[in-house]
Amino acid sequence: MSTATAVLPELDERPATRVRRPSIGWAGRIGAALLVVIVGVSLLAPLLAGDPLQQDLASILAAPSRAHPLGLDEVGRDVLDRVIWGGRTALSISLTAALIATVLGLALALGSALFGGWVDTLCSRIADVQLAVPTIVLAIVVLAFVGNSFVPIVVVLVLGSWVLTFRVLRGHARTVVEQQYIEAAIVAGAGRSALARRHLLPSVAPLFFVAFTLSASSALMLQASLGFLGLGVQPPRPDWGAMVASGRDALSAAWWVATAPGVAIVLTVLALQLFGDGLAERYLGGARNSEGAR
Amino acid sequence: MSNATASTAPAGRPSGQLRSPIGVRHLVRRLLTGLIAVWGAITIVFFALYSSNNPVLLLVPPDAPPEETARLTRLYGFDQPVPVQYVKFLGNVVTGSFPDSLRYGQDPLTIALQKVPASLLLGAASLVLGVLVGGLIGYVAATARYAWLRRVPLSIATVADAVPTFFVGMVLILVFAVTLRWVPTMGRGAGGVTGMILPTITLAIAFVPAISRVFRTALLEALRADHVRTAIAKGVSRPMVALRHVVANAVGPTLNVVGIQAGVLLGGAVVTESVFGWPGIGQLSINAVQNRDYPLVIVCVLIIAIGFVLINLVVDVLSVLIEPRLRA
Amino acid sequence: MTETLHAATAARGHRPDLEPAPTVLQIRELVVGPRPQGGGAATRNLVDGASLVVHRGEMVGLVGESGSGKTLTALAAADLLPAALQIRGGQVLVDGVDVAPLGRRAARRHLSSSVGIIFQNPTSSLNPRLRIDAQLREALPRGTSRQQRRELTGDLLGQVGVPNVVKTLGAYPHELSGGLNQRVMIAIALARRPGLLIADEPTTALDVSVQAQVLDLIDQLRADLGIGVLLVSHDIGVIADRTSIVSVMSQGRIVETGDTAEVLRSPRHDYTRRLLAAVPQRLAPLRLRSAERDESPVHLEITQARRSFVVRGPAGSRHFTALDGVDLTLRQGQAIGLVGESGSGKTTLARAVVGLERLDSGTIRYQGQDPDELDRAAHRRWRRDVQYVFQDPYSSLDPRLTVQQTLREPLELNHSGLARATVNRRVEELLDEVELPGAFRTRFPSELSGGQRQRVGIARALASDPALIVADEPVSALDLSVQARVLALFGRLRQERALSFLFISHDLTVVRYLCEDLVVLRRGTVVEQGPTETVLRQPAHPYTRSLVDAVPGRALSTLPAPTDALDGVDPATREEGP
Amino acid sequence: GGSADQTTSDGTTSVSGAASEAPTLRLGLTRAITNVHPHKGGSADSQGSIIGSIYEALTKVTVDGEAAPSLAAAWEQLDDLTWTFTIRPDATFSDGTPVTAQDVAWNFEKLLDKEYVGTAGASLRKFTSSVTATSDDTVTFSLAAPAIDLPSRLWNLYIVSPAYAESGANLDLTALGSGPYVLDDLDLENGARLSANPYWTGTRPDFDTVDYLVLASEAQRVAAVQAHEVDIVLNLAPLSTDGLGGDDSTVILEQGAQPFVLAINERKSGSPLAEATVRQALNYATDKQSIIDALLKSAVVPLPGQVLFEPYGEQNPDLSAYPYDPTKARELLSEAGYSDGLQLELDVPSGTYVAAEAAAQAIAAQWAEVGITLTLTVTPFPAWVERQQGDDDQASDLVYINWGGSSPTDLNGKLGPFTSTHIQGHVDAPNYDAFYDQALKATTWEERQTAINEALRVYHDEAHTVFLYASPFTGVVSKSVTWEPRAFRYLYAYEVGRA
Ligand SMILES: Nc1ncnc2c1ncn2[C@@H]1O[C@H](COP(=O)(O)OP(=O)(O)OP(=O)(O)O)[C@@H](O)[C@H]1O
Ligand SMILES: Nc1ncnc2c1ncn2[C@@H]1O[C@H](COP(=O)(O)OP(=O)(O)OP(=O)(O)O)[C@@H](O)[C@H]1O
Ligand SMILES: [Mg+2]
Ligand SMILES: [Mg+2]
Repeated sequence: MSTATAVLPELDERPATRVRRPSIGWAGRIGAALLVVIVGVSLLAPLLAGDPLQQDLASILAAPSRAHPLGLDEVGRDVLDRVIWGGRTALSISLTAALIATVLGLALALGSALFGGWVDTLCSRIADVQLAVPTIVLAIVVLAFVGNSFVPIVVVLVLGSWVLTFRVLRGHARTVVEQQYIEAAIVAGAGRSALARRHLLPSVAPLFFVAFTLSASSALMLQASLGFLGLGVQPPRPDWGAMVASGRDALSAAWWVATAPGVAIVLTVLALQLFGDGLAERYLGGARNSEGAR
Repeated sequence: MSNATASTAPAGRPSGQLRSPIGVRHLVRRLLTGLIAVWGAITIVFFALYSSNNPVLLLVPPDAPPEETARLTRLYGFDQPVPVQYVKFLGNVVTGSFPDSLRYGQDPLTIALQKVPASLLLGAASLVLGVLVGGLIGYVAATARYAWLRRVPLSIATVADAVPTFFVGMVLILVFAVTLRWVPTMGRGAGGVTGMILPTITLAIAFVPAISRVFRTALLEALRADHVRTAIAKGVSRPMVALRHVVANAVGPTLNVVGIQAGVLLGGAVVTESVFGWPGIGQLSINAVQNRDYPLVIVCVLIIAIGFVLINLVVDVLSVLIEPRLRA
Repeated sequence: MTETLHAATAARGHRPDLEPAPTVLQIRELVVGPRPQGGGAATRNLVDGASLVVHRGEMVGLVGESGSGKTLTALAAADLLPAALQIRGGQVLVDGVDVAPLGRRAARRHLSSSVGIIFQNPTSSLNPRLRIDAQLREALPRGTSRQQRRELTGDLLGQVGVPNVVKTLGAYPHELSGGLNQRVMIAIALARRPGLLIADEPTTALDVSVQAQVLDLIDQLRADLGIGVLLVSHDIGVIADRTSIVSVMSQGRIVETGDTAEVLRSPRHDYTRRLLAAVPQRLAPLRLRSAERDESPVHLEITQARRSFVVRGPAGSRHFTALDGVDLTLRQGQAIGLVGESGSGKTTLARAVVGLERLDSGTIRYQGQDPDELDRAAHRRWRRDVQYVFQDPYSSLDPRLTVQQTLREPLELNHSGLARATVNRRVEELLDEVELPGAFRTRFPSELSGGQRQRVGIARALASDPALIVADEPVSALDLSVQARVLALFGRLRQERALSFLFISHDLTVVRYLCEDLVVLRRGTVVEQGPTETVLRQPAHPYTRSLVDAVPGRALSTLPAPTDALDGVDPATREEGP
Repeated sequence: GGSADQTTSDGTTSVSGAASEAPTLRLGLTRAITNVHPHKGGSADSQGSIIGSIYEALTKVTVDGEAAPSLAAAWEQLDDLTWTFTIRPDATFSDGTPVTAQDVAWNFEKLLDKEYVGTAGASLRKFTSSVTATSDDTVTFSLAAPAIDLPSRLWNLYIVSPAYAESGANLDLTALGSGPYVLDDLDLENGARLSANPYWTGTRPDFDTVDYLVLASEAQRVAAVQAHEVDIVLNLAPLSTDGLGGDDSTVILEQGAQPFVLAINERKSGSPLAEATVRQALNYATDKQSIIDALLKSAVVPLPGQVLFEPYGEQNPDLSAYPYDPTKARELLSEAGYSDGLQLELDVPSGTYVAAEAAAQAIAAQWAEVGITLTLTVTPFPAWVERQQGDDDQASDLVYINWGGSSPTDLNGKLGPFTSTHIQGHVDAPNYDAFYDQALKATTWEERQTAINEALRVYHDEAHTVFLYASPFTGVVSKSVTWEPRAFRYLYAYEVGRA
């Protein structure tokens, strides 16, 4: 046995170690914690908060007190109760919309990546169309003319946020499709469905959650804006955007009425964004940081 | 690969001479996809509008007899089948001749176009402000020597990203117009230039976060690029390295995002303009929707969509201008 | 033989008989490590006490495996370490001046006028946004007048042998070839008339023929201008051909330094010996079936294969012909090596053979049949029979699948009736066949080294029990030593299984080892084919000749060949999992 | 000249501090301007105020609600069906041409034309046969039905220069009238700029230039007042006025001229609201007073069981408000077979009426106590109009609305909307319709009042609407100007003086 053969194995490269993914970071953790609190409080609203419709016309716009930590609104309802219940409205609408939007975006992205050609062109054109009209404009038009109840609002939010998922997932799915391991799988005998099942879906799954969180945050923001413009859910059902709008009239006399729901919007959107950014950092090295780069 | 490109490199010309920066065919292709987007946009709006009621009811005076409604419906063509109306409508779009605005009683295009300069002014001002502030934050976040300086401004921008435009506008008005009385509450009237300040800031805040994030990432990428090392090795001075080799190379990706943010800009303009009563196309479109002024709504959406397409076209051309690699 | 070597080294500037020329670079006990981050404990040093001297007019080689710290040493010498790293100890003297105490600005000024540096990837080392002219001007010494600058840039390009100076000045880097860009980089490095040129793998990213030209240029500049050159390379052939002194680096240390010829002839350090053993130039060719070659049935027949691509750019699209009427016949059990410069269409052809690429015209018949015309069952059989091994062991494995999931895929897809236990047994067998321990089953690609990944790739190709393996540069992404082991694996597979091979490589020495026949491709057409030895000894086509001439390591072939370098690679000595 | 008498400042807008020499008067409008067409009517809160400042009608309505001379210096009723109006001799359009009787007749000819775009003539057509110029300065009205209050029915039929109108000018956006101001600049979304009419022969208004600013949301109005960006703004929510006023401005918080009701859709198929008992129950279930006290700062009174009330209307003294009596309401509901409760829908036009959304939510809460579930739909005014003007089944069950005349004697405006034939109404009140018609065509004031009383009684007894309260009349007036508040909310620039 020659010297060469004896030493070869040792040379065979550095020790391989399990590569650790970066964590979601402290900001991501803050977002996650905040989100848990917000979702938890919303879920437990019936236990934590009183009746959000209970009026006390005798003491409208009362300042924050021990009994009403965030004061009373313009018809004497407890602002804290309404903010808590408003969380249910906001989350149920925006999470539903985000879920539908992300699933839709995922389906179209996978279709685009797998079939390419005209399927891809068609989907991308539709996305272009969506981008060319700012969602808020589209939403205003549709809601003003079709009416604003749960379903149209969700539809509008879906229209407004599927493109985000589509673009991110399509970009990612296309790079995956261009990876050699996809070709390797083809050579190994995989058809389209096997490719999607075995390689594409697992690889876009983490991104799906990133897109979901970020879609939820944009849906929530949009939903709040619609509520503010009077195109959200109907009163007296508590809605953060609408609460800000009605509180705005009495802003200088009773700042808490508009501020409390406003802060709730900011915190929730922020929580979703931080969490989403954290996930993105972990799985993508920052999806939003390169938004539009592709 | 590199050999292949080398063989197709343009024939020798002295440096400094102008080359056509972007192919006409490329421009035309972009324009065509843009037109498709515009067509899709107005089609959506058309069907949203026509799936609802008969807008003529608005024009009918309260004590008018039912025949009046029928007469006006015929007059405005709302009695025809939707496909016919749609074809007619597309014809209108192509020829630029729309039915009169229900509210203004005149060509909606003229009315909407009158509002464009105000919107452009606001948009341009906030774009400049947003790009400057966003760029500064991104730059600091990527390069500052102190960790707090790298983090704090970017964190503020991140939080600002979570604040809805209407809330920003509301708080700014309360603080700076009502309480401090530094600037007017409204975007026009006695305010003059000062009236622009709050809407400009509000709108700028809507996209500062995105710009700063992307600029930061692009800068970090540019900083890592091999050619920066070359420049340092050459003995180029620090400021020149930063400017010519780092910042200049980070502008391209950022510009792309500005294009995508155009949608945010236009959408934010709608909210901002109506919060501040800024006499632009955004305010006009909301009012047109609220007044159910169908022709005007369509024209507003058309103009906004075209604006988006044009902004992206400009971004496209600019990218090619500053990014020689994109030239063939 | 020794004489010739000495003559060669003398010509390269080493003058043992004269007073030593002044040193331009002196590295003493250099230690480089990560910058401490927020008070964290000191981490592993990446360069750990390296010493090195470069004299004026001398070319010094720095060789070593990937990750051994060559680049960091070179960067440290020019004070260009990445921000995360710092010099932790030792001294760097450039032109006799210790730069450390100078202070940032003064050090920069000193270094920029006394050190020129060029890097591995010339195109990315140039600013994509600036014309060559602007980038050259920046490199000129401060205080050069406008007029002078205009002249000097042209002169510099002329000096580095750029053919069309005016055109090049006005071009952007992406419009130039890699070779041309590397010349520009050299011009930039020379702009301040430095005494030292650091060249970090200056030719690795370039085509073989271009490689030789660039190295010739550096050598010539060294001789003409009398500058000292530190040439970093992992290519022993390049080092042997070009340098007079060589330092061998391993795991952050310089393990051996000396006269190049001396070191190559009688390596003292273990590591150097191993390095030399893996050099493909020194592998004896496999000779398997030359005798009965012509009688075997035709396995694969390619006739008049044509393929062109539409290349889209902002300025419009144009056609690029990648395959321009290729004919090729592969017989059962034959191994054909496919060589050619970059872009000649090798990969396109290989992909067409396995059905990943469509032809515009022409046919590819496998066992006399066009796969496109097969019925379902036959198509499946074809799919199983023809397998592919990819160049890049990193991107050809799904990072989310473990080794066994990857290997199961073809088994499950192609033999859908297989019992789970059978599948698992087959996976074990496959791992065994490619000399990987069974414990690797549960590893993810990220936990494997490049060579190990490539083995998984080969095992995957073997899983369907193929008859033809198309391998596209399967070893070019690997380190020399790893490359040798994977080549040995291929050799063994050829011996043990009746496999036909279409083996693509830009490295003639690799092909020479594995394939008895050679096809030379150029711009999509076959310019020459025949038995490997014949083609390499007496290339008929000038293009083939230029390819053969450009292969570095001529000096190595004069060394005594360790004929049995790979014959006895023993599966038992394979690495163990942690 | 009718408009010559400048109102003097009363206690509410007394002088305080140095008079502002600001050249421009800034008046806030509450709604975006629809158009400035002289023949399309117009809300007091937007273009109505502008049009009235740049055009003249034959008559005008004084702050006290009397019809007064404007373009017509005098008028005379020749018989039940014939009236003559004499044009003011010095009346001049703002381009310098005199206003002639022919010009006036041309305007009325247009208004009486069924095909004409100007819709303000619709009610005129019901009782007018023709209007002709009988001399250079008189026009003669030939009526189809008696109209004893004809002068007060003409106050908002403005006279535009025929030459200008026929020159192809877009009267929606431009104007040429004979009023004290001319229109310089118009932005329907944001406001208008007016300047003094150089040919105006009446008393010169105090301000040469006037900015009408559209402040379409409560928040905008409040902020504009706080930032001193307007001299007068009306229609603030009573609660918002809390922090306002003080050294430099005066708050108006009074009872307005129009009634708030919940209009009932009685004609929806299968609607429980077809039954009078149910409608009465709704009236009993509504605690008007507590809403007034909480949301309207006690500035108004509950409607006295009718849609007219003193001092702005011919109130029927025999009627009084439905008391708040939830027990009675529940009894009536179970009597009608709805003891298990009732689902109803209430449309609230958004951003239109002060405190409307809050009040609607309060009512929803009150009705919930008698078992009525009230679903609110808040929509922009035009969307609401569209729905309301649709057919019976599509319109909402109930609508929060402020229907009322624009002047004290405007019977058509005050009672018309409550008839069964009104395009926005969906009641089934034939008895009321008949009495209303009698009142319109009455030839004597007594006859007219009797008919009105009967109509109001029927409406009350059959509970054709949910009577709420009088509308609040609110605003803030800067102390640098003088203005005598008009409960009908018209904000004519020429009525504002410098303090
Ligand atoms: N910026 C950095 N931060 C941390 N570690 C680094 C950095 N750059 C390089 N290293 C590590 O330092 C070691 C030496 O790297 P170096 O680039 O000098 O190797 P090399 O000998 O040039 O290898 P190759 O032949 O692959 O270029 C490697 O293990 C590498 O991972
Ligand atoms: N999908 C494609 N689209 C456009 N051009 C392509 C495509 N695939 C290959 N080409 C071009 O065809 C030519 C031949 O490519 P190919 O990859 O076959 O070359 P190669 O001989 O394998 O080169 P290398 O040694 O660099 O791998 C190249 O110029 C390449 O740019
Ligand atoms: Mg290296
Ligand atoms: Mg290749």
